[in-house]
Amino acid sequence: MTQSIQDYLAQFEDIPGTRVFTAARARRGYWLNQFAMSLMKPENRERWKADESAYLEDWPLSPEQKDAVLARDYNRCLDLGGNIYFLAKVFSTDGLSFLQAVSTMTGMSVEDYQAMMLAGGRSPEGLRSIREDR
Amino acid sequence: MTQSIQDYLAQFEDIPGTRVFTAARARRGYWLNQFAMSLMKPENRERWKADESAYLEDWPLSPEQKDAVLARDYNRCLDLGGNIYFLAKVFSTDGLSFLQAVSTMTGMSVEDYQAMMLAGGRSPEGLRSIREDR
Amino acid sequence: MARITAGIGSSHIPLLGVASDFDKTGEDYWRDCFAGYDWTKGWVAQQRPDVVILVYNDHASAFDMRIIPTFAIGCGERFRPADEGWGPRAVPDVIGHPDLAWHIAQCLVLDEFDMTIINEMDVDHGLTVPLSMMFGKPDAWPCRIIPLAVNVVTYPPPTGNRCWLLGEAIARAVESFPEDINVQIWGTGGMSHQLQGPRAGLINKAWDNRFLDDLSADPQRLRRIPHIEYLRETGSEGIEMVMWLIMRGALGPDVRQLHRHYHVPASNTAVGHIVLEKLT
Amino acid sequence: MARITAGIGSSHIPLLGVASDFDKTGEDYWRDCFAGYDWTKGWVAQQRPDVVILVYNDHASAFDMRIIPTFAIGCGERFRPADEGWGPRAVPDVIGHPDLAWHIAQCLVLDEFDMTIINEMDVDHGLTVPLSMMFGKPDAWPCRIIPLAVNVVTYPPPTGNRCWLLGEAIARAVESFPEDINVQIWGTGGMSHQLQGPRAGLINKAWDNRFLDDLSADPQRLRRIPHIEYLRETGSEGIEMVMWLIMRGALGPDVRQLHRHYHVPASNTAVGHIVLEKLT
Ligand SMILES: [Fe+3]
Ligand SMILES: [Fe+3]
Repeated sequence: MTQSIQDYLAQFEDIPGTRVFTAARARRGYWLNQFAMSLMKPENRERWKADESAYLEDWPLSPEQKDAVLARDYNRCLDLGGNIYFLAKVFSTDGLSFLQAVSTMTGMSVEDYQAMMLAGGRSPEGLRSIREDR
Repeated sequence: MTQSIQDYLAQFEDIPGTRVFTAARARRGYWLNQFAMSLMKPENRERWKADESAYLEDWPLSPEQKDAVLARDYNRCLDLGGNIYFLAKVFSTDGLSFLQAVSTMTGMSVEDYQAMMLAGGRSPEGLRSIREDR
Repeated sequence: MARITAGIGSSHIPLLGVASDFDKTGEDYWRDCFAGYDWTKGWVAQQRPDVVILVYNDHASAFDMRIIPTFAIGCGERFRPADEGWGPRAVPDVIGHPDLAWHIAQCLVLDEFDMTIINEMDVDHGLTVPLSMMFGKPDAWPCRIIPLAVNVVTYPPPTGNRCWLLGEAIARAVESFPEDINVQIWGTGGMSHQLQGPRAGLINKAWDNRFLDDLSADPQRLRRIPHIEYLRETGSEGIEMVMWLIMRGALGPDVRQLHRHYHVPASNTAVGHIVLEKLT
Repeated sequence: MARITAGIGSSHIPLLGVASDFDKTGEDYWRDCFAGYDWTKGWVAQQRPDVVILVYNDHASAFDMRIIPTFAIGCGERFRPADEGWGPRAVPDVIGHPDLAWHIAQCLVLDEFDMTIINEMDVDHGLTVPLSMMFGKPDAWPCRIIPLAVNVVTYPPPTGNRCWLLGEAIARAVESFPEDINVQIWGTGGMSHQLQGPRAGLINKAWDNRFLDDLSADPQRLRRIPHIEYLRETGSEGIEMVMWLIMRGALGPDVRQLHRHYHVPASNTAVGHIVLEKLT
């Protein structure tokens, strides 16, 4: 191993607007992600749609995690250890596409976000490194 | 890889009285082993004890595999792809110890087998290689 | 003797599967994107591979947080499309090739790769979308498929170098399989995309195209790209491109690019694909 | 800085657990076998390791044929004793050390070991019997335990060399963990035994004792023992001894043997254990 794990992980905090799914996040979000995964089963999706709060009672999520899920605040979910591929089970159950759900994290309207993508997407310029401002 | 997988696997057939749990055996015995594994659950053990043949109907075992299990013919189970750690669920459910179950494969009475173990076990002399007779 | 004859790198964006399944590929949004695969569809149909080793990642479908294998090889007879939250895709089941898969798995462990062997799992869009892109909508997929699932979700994923070495080892394993069959290896995922946070929607055409260039021009450079570069330059989900290096490592030192296509966007993502012929 | 200070190699025979659980250790059959562990019990109690990395194999308990990981590291908070067909052992739950376990897991993947990360699993006699032998019957195990499960059931298991290299990588990972804790590593399984077929009951005292000798005298020889030699010389289940090489690899080039014990039989098996101090 040429690089220490500490150095390896520290780099990830230098990327603007990005939460890398590290062990620390995976541990924090364990039950948040496992809850989301449960929505892969049709019968669970029905129970979830019928009463979201009641459904969440079966899962040891923190109050902040529960609030973030109920509010569909995906940036907050990520901060609390959620991973987008797990959270996708929540927004898919809502009938949202990846594009629709992802746009909610950008502060842009879905139309503006869609237009940005059609125009070639978001440039990496200035979004590579916080420290180096590039 | 310094050795071909073919040479690696061929060696195993040269050991007297031994079935190495190779991929070929693992594939042949897949459902035999999965059936045995199901006996790790107490409720399944009860159903199995109540009617062994009925229990086996739920599992896609070959007729030979079913017969071998019902007869507790462990050598035959091994020939048909069983692995001893999976089959252990069967003999443990019967209340047999590893020593009791294993002795049934040797052609010795459990007393003679136990006595052999107390006397230091079976010597490897002559049991290392069929081809080299050593 | 089995031989790996060619490799494909391709995006595996879920919405491409939706467009295919619901016959939207003629719509304005999709026309260019799907047209770029026409050449490849024709080529694959003519090549008639017997087996495709399909390198992909599971997106929280077969594996949840309880178990995270770095490299998992599917040795089962059949794999069903996963229900990813909106019901399983209406595509054929994936028929495996247990003889070759177990052969490869055994060789890889002897070769000191710490494989996880999988006999039963469902396969998600990471695996089924490339099949749709290359084969269209047949009643059954025209060849056997060996799923090779790589963890690129929970950090760290395997290094690019490790992926490359795994590819080399897979090639050795295939070459030692006694049947005379034509094997392709596909690496999937990418290209640049980020599906999270304020930086979502990031696309880096220049970086992606240099990556496509160097699959034939300078593959040794690709092998040494650190994870942080994928993250900074191609978005948080661009890391999936490490899986292309398993494909590239399996093709040996020299390849010829037969076809290449790059299109932005599909959903949040840059679609890219490349067809590489192995030169002996 | 965390440090690995010592290693133990030990059999993990299920019947030893039964003898402990049902207080049979004073019976004639068991007296010498358990007495051999008395020194080690005292030594471990005085060493007070904070964490034990416990290398063992699952015997069709947590893993069935659906999924077979070569190297799986337990990163969870807690692991319960498995029901192996006669109810779970009445021993304490195993309390993990997720901070250190995840640290090691991350380091190992960066170091190009293809680990499977496990967050939830039950642990069988392979893990709980060594705890009983070293710690007796406390209300709670006196330290944290990181389970490291190795496939030695479905062939091929990892090579001895790969096990050794994993041990070396674990040592590097532990040394880079910032807390000042005392870590031991235990390798378990063996010694000679065969649990199947007409050759069942095979015991090879000479081979086992040479193996014990060479853990300090010539460990490089052990690293190169091929699987076929374990099978021919020590019975089909003697292959478990490859797991001792992970322990030995983690201790570095020089060790001092502090204690050693060998007894035949326990059930079908030769019981052996050894305590090795790491010399810097
Ligand atoms: Fe993907
Ligand atoms: Fe064991």
